Amino acid sequence: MEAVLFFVAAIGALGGAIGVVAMRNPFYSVLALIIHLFSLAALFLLLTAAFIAAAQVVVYAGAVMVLYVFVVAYVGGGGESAWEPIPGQRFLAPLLGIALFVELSIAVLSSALLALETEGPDVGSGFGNPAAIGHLLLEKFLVPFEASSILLMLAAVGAIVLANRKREGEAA
Amino acid sequence: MINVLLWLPLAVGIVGLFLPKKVTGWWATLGAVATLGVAIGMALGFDSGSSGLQYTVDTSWIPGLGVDYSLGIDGLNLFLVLLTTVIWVGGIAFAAFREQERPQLFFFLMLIAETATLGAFLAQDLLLFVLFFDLMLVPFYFLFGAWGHDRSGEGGLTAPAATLKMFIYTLIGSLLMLVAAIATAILSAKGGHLTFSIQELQQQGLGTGSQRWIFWFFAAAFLVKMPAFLLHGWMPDAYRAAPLPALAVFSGVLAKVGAYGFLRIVLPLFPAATIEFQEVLLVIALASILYGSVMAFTQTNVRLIAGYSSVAQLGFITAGIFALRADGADGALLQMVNHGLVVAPIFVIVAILVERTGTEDIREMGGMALRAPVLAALFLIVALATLAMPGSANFIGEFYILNGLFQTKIVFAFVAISGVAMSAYYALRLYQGTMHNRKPDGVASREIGWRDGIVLAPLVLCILGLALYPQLILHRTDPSVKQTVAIVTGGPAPKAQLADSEDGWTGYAPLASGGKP
Amino acid sequence: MNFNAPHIDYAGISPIIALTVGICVVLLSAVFKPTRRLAPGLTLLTLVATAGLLIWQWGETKQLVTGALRLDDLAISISLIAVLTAAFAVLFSIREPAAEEAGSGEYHTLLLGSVLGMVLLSEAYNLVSFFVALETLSIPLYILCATNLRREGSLESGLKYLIVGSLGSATLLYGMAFLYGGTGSTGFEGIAIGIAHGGLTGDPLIMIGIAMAAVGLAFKTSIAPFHQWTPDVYQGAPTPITSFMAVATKAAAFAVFLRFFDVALGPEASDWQPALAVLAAISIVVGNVGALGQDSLKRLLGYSGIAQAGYMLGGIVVASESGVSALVFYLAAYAFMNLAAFAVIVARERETHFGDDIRAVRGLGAERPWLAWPLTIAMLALAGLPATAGFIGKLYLIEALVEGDYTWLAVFIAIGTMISVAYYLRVVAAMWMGQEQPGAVPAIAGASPEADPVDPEASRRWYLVGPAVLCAAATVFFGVIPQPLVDFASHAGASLF
Amino acid sequence: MNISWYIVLSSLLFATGAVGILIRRSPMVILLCLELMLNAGNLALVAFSRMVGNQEGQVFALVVMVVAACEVVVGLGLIVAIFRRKLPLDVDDLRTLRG
Amino acid sequence: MSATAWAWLVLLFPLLGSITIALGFRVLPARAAGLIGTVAIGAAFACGLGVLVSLLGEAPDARHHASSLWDYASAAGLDIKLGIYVDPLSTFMVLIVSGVSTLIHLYSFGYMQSDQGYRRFFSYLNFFVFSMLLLVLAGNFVLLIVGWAFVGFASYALISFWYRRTTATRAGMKAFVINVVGDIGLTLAAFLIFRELGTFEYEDAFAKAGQVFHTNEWTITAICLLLLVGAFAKSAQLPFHTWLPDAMEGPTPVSSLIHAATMVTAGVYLIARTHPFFVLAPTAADVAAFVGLATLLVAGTIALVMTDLKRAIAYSTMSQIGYMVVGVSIGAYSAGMFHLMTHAFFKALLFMAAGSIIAAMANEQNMDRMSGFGKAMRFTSITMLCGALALAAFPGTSGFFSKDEILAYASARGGMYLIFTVLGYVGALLTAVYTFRLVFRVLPGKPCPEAQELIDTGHVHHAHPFNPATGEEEDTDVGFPGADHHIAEQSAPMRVAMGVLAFLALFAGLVQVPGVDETITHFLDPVFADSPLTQIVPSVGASWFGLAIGAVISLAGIGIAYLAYVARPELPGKLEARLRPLHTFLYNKWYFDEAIDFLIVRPALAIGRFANSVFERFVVDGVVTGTQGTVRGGTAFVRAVQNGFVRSYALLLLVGFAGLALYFLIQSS
Repeated sequence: MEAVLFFVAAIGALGGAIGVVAMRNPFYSVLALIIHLFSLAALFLLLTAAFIAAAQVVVYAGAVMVLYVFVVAYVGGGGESAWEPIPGQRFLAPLLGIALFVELSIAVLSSALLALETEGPDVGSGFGNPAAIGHLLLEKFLVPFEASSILLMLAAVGAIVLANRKREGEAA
Repeated sequence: MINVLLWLPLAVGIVGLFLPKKVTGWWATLGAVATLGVAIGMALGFDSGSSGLQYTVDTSWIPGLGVDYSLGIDGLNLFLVLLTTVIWVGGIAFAAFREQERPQLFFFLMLIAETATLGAFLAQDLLLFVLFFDLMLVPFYFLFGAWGHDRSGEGGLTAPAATLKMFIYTLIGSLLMLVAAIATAILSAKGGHLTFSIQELQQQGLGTGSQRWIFWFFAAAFLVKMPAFLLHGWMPDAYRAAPLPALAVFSGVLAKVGAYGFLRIVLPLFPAATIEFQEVLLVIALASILYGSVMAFTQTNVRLIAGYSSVAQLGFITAGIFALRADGADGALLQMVNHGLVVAPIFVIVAILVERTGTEDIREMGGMALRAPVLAALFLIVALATLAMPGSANFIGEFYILNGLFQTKIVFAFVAISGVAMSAYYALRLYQGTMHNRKPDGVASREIGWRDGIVLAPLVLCILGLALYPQLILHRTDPSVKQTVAIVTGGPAPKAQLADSEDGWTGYAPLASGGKP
Repeated sequence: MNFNAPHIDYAGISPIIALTVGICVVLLSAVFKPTRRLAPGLTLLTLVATAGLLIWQWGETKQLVTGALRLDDLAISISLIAVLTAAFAVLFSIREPAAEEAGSGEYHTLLLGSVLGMVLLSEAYNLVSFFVALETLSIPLYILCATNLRREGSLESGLKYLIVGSLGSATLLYGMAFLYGGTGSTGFEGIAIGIAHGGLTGDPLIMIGIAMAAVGLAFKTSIAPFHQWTPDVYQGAPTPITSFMAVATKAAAFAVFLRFFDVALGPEASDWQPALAVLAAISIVVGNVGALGQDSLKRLLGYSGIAQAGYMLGGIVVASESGVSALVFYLAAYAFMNLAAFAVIVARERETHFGDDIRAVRGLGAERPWLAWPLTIAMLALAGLPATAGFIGKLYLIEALVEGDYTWLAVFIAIGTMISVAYYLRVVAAMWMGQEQPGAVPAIAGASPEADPVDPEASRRWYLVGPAVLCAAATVFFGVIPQPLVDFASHAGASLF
Repeated sequence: MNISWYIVLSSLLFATGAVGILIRRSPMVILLCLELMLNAGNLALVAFSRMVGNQEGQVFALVVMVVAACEVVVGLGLIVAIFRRKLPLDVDDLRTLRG
Repeated sequence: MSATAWAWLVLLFPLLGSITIALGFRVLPARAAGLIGTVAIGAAFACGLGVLVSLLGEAPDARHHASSLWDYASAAGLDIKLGIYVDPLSTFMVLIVSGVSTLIHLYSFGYMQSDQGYRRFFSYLNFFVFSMLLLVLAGNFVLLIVGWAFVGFASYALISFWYRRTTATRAGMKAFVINVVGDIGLTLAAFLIFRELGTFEYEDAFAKAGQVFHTNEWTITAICLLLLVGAFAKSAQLPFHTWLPDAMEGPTPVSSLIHAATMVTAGVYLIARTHPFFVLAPTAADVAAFVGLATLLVAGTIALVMTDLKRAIAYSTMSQIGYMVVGVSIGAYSAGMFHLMTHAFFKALLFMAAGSIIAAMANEQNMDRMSGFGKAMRFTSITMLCGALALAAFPGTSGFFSKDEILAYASARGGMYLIFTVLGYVGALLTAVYTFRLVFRVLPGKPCPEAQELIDTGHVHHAHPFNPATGEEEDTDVGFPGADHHIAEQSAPMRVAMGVLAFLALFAGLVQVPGVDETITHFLDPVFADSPLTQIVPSVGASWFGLAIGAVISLAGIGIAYLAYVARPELPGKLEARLRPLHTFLYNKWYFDEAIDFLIVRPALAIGRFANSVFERFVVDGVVTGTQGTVRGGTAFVRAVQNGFVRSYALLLLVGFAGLALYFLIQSS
């Protein structure tokens, strides 16, 4: 049962990812990413990370993707020409991708870490539920938590700076 | 006292920056003379008997890195310090008598250069030495580059380009030397107390294995500075570009720092390697002698004749040092002073000649002697000293060098001495070509004015004085030199009066192998 | 379920608090028109306060907020460098078109944000805060690079930096994931213990994690072959930001580089040392070789920065206390040299119509000695010539390297320096010797030569000449009397282990 | 399912994202690919956190989401700015800085 | 006053003279300069006599003193003092040198009167005398080398006295360089001596030599051969002689003083001085003797065909020195020194006469254009005749006794040394012939135009000044040979000098007549007493027999000359035509110059040019350009990779990552 779910989700995630890369039109890429994100959320659930899965769906597939859609709509998602200006890029990129994948997999599979071959220890029901995460966030990871809030604010400021209409940014 | 000697020029230079154009020259000259005065004062107070350091200053500078600010004078550097101060007075005075553009800066740089050079001679801390050794170069980069002759017109390099070449060339050596110096300290500290003090390092000793490569790093720095054969690539361009007053001090003194480095650092710190590579260095020295001489008598540019002759002379000096005998080293030291005393006036005279002939090509000069007998006479004396005319101190220098070489490596001596014959040829060629033969049209044969006179005369007087009494130097260098050489050859540090003892002449033949472990 | 708040050492995090407050204040000041002009002042105030608090904490060594951060002299020294640089950057930004473009308030907010990121990064002691801090540092910079919206180069540099930078951090993150997976801990010490006691030394999982972490950090410190963003971004970004990036980013990144590799990955040292050494050598070569014949001064400094990073990496390679000290010393010296240089570049950029092209400084020696001397000193110091802090820095590094049995890398540094002289002195020659052959006008937005002089008076502005002279003086001072700085650095080094 | 499956999957996703960055030229898509890579990281984190049985990895993943969001925001902001400047939305056409 | 004190004074006066004249070149009136110079040397001669007197006041075997002023260069075991050594030999030389010099100064006082650079001339000349005296008085080898080089320099300065003549400067350079070669020989010898004996002092060295070396050991032989290099270079013996003829570019007084009377005999002095070494190295001694013999003959043959008056005399000088070298090397020390003395007299005289004539010919030195000066210049021709007779060893003249004494000794020593006797007489014949060839060419016959002008007007002929060697016009600023120099007839000082010398040339021989009075032998005996060779003494009878043969030969020679150049003047032409190749061979001086030029000069210059054009550019600069090239290449590459495509940056980044990962995977156990 679980295996089935895993494979379905995995295929979804992978398909989504490939879709993102392959789609000529940015708009479709965004949609592909959304699929990817949802299947990823499923995987998170399988890994008993309920809260993360939820956040994934809400924050990502929700907010962020909406933002994407808006921007794509704003700048108009014209597909890009197939012409490749950088010699060898087309050829090297996939090779490199494969190389990376192989290296990473080797690292994982040849690792002496036995736990990798398990499904992980049985964890209590509370594992990964909002309360647990919340505890960690407000105790152990207070600083990163605060920092990321500031980071969000800075990003917002940045967005304002960059996309601000009032200055003659567009006059040029 | 020694601090005054070292920093006075710099101080004067900084003050000079803020003086009006007119007076800076004189102010600088004054400063140089004052420095000379200090130096002479110290020379008078110098205890000629002892072989140890005198006037020592030793305070910790960067304790964190084990670097000390330690200076001192002994037989090895006493006269080089004097030489430096003398030559600088000459060079600065000569420049002061002429119009310079941006004079404040010019003299400021000249004086920095003096401080740096003195520092290199006085430093008793390995790293301090390296520091000053590198620092010496910087002012000359500006002097040559900014006040030099742009030869891009006649298909040569621009002054900055030529100078850059020199700079990088010499930097190769000195950077490797920096690494080597640090390696020396760390390796010989063996995890213990890290110090760069030359004396202590000498006590600690260094493994033969590491001595090998460190030796070459230092040798590279010094040989480039001299310059020695195959490493002299920077010399022709730089010499052509350089402004003559600066060039006079440059080739008069800076080249010696390299040779001095061998005596001060390489021999005491890397005795085993020194013995191991003695022949190699001698071969380089001989190559420099022969090559320099041959080049010198085919050159037509008067600067380069002098330049290549220096290559040959430094070859002699190196040979003397690496004879690894007290007499050879004594001669080398004496010869450093002599060469400084002759080559500086030569460049001054060249400057004067160029003013009169408007060319640097010896073929377009000549016939100057008739209307300028004094100039001719001075030049003649200098030329004869250059070719080590017996009766000059240079002769004694070369005599000692070659004797040292002869007693250890007779074959090398025979080859080296052929350089003497060649030097006779190119020195006379330089003299005759400018002073004798027909006077080409357009050459203004004019007597030198009192200005140049008072620049040249003292230098020539020094030459004559030493010619009469070279003992003045030998007597004071001998104890320190003996000690240094003894370190290498493993002989006991000999007594000062060994000269008189019956069998003193047998000297100290280098041990077949080993030296210090 | 009870919530027990973590113990917070407010003294320890006071600098961070100060910065945060500052950010808010400056941001608010941007809201109301009358207070807008105050932004630079407020920023400086914040920075001064931060610096003060940092100095107050000097000598402390403690973990903050349940081990998320570690306050020690290394962190403080690096933070000080960052704050100092930021302060100068603020001065350079006065009358900077980019700042007006972006709005002074926002501009300075972002600057402070980046500083905050740096302070956090230099203190980061677990993976999460490490990652967040890194992003807090980078994201504002992405924006700041692009702030000069008028210039295409600025936007381009921003985008390039964003893309490549995110790629770098993604890689880093992935590496962190592996390390976390291998050791089951996010704390640096936890990782170290996990590796050492989990019998994982040399385990592929860990190794690949290290590789990815190395890539991410090497990217931030612009080590070849992860350097390529550097020249472009340096050239494209507004010059004050370039100066800030060139120094502060490097400092902070190196701080965490040190901490992460020497503490968390300490057990694996013998494995990553050679790799990093090779990287260092490559960057030394690439940086110096690439800088030759560059006409854009900013670009030239970018490449030289790559080479310098190579030198500094040596301090990590040896994984020893003296290495850390040497690195910190060099960073401090590097800050002075670069700031002096950039001050002059900013001034000339605004005064002449050559932008940052080398022709902008030709003949400077004669007409503007007060700018020429600092630039000259900066160049000589970068070339590592004696009587400057640069020389002592190199000396310190080489000493550490030789001690750590990496003499060959020391020789590499020597050779690199030799090459570097060629381009550093080219600038000097342009200033004093005026023989510089006019290069082709670089038709690049980074130094758009047709850009009109913004401020003909720039060469007399106190906020440009002052820093230039100050930094040059410091460079010389610490070249002649280095001991204070050496102590500073050795404290930092001692505090890490 | 063994954890290693998840990790291998995540590395596959990581590689895909990398390839995407290398071959796509629209800045938006490149941003998406960055998202892919970060998500791959997240998957790895969560998987590992399951494996080692502590939730730090999950928290980390949460933070990463935030960061990713920030990058997206900034990236999109840049894209808009570029668009406003009437510059082509193609990273290959932004190469005035080189050499 | 002690002998050494006198000796120091001997050195002092010329030096003072030289310096005074040099420094006062602006203030001193010309005459004063000449006066000072002459007086200074006169004083030196007086002090020389002082030395002699105080020596004679002592027991013969106590007649040697060393004295030193200060440590010249004593360090590291070398002990070099500024010291002199006085003994009969050095005294003898001092007397000859200072005596002849005085006369020649007197001569120059008149001769050079109207020359530019009159003061310079006397300053140089005084300096030369000082150097020569230093050479003979030196107490150790280092100082000897110093004197050796000083005379070399003085001769250089005086040869290229008219320094705007390229020929003069070139000749000077040649002389100097060859002399330096000689110095080098001496220096090496000194090193070897120091190495073996540990001292540079004469006395110690000679004392130790006996104990340290056994006969013909290679070291001592080497020492002697190296000494000989020095001696030959200075004394113009084969193959180092080529500079001497060219040296005639100098003013005639110079030729007569340096290149006839004094400097060139230094080699002879050296051999005599170091005879203890040569005694230990008979081989080397024989080498010396044979070289001397060869020189004697070669030079004699060349002198037969030279048409240049001064050069002809120069070659005869070479051959006469050959005799001396033979003498001192085979053991006839006092005979050799005796010949040195007499030769100094008559050869100086001959040059003076020649100078006078050349002045009359207005710088024309070609004998073929001279004739009839017998009538034109009575005094000159008489003195010249005296000199010629002495040179040709006419019975009773000084040359007659001195030359034959050497040959007599040779025959007395017997064995292979008879060769020297025989060939020596052959040389004597040659000598007589070429000497009187000169005489008969110049003096008798119908006066040539210049001579005629002199007879008619009493004024010296003035020609348009040009350099006969190159044909280029003289640069009259500095002066040139015969530039209205004076002739004996018109200048009292010259007449005095020549008169005295003529007298000496004729009668100086009488101080050393075999069996009658052997003053010189007796005086020098203490010096050479230690040499076994002095035991060989030709019997009085044998000596007189030798003298008889000598007389016959010399008369015969003169006869031949008379026959060829007066009785049947066409004869030489015929001979020349008959023996064309031989003549050209001799006329080109046996092609020595060409050989040296080909073997040494050209190669050296060729190497220089190669080094300059090829090596310097391609090797030395090649290193630079090569590295520059690689660096430039690197720059090009880096900047090519930096292509501005963000995606290729990403690519490189990931490639780097892949590489790094690969490394770590390999590392991982």
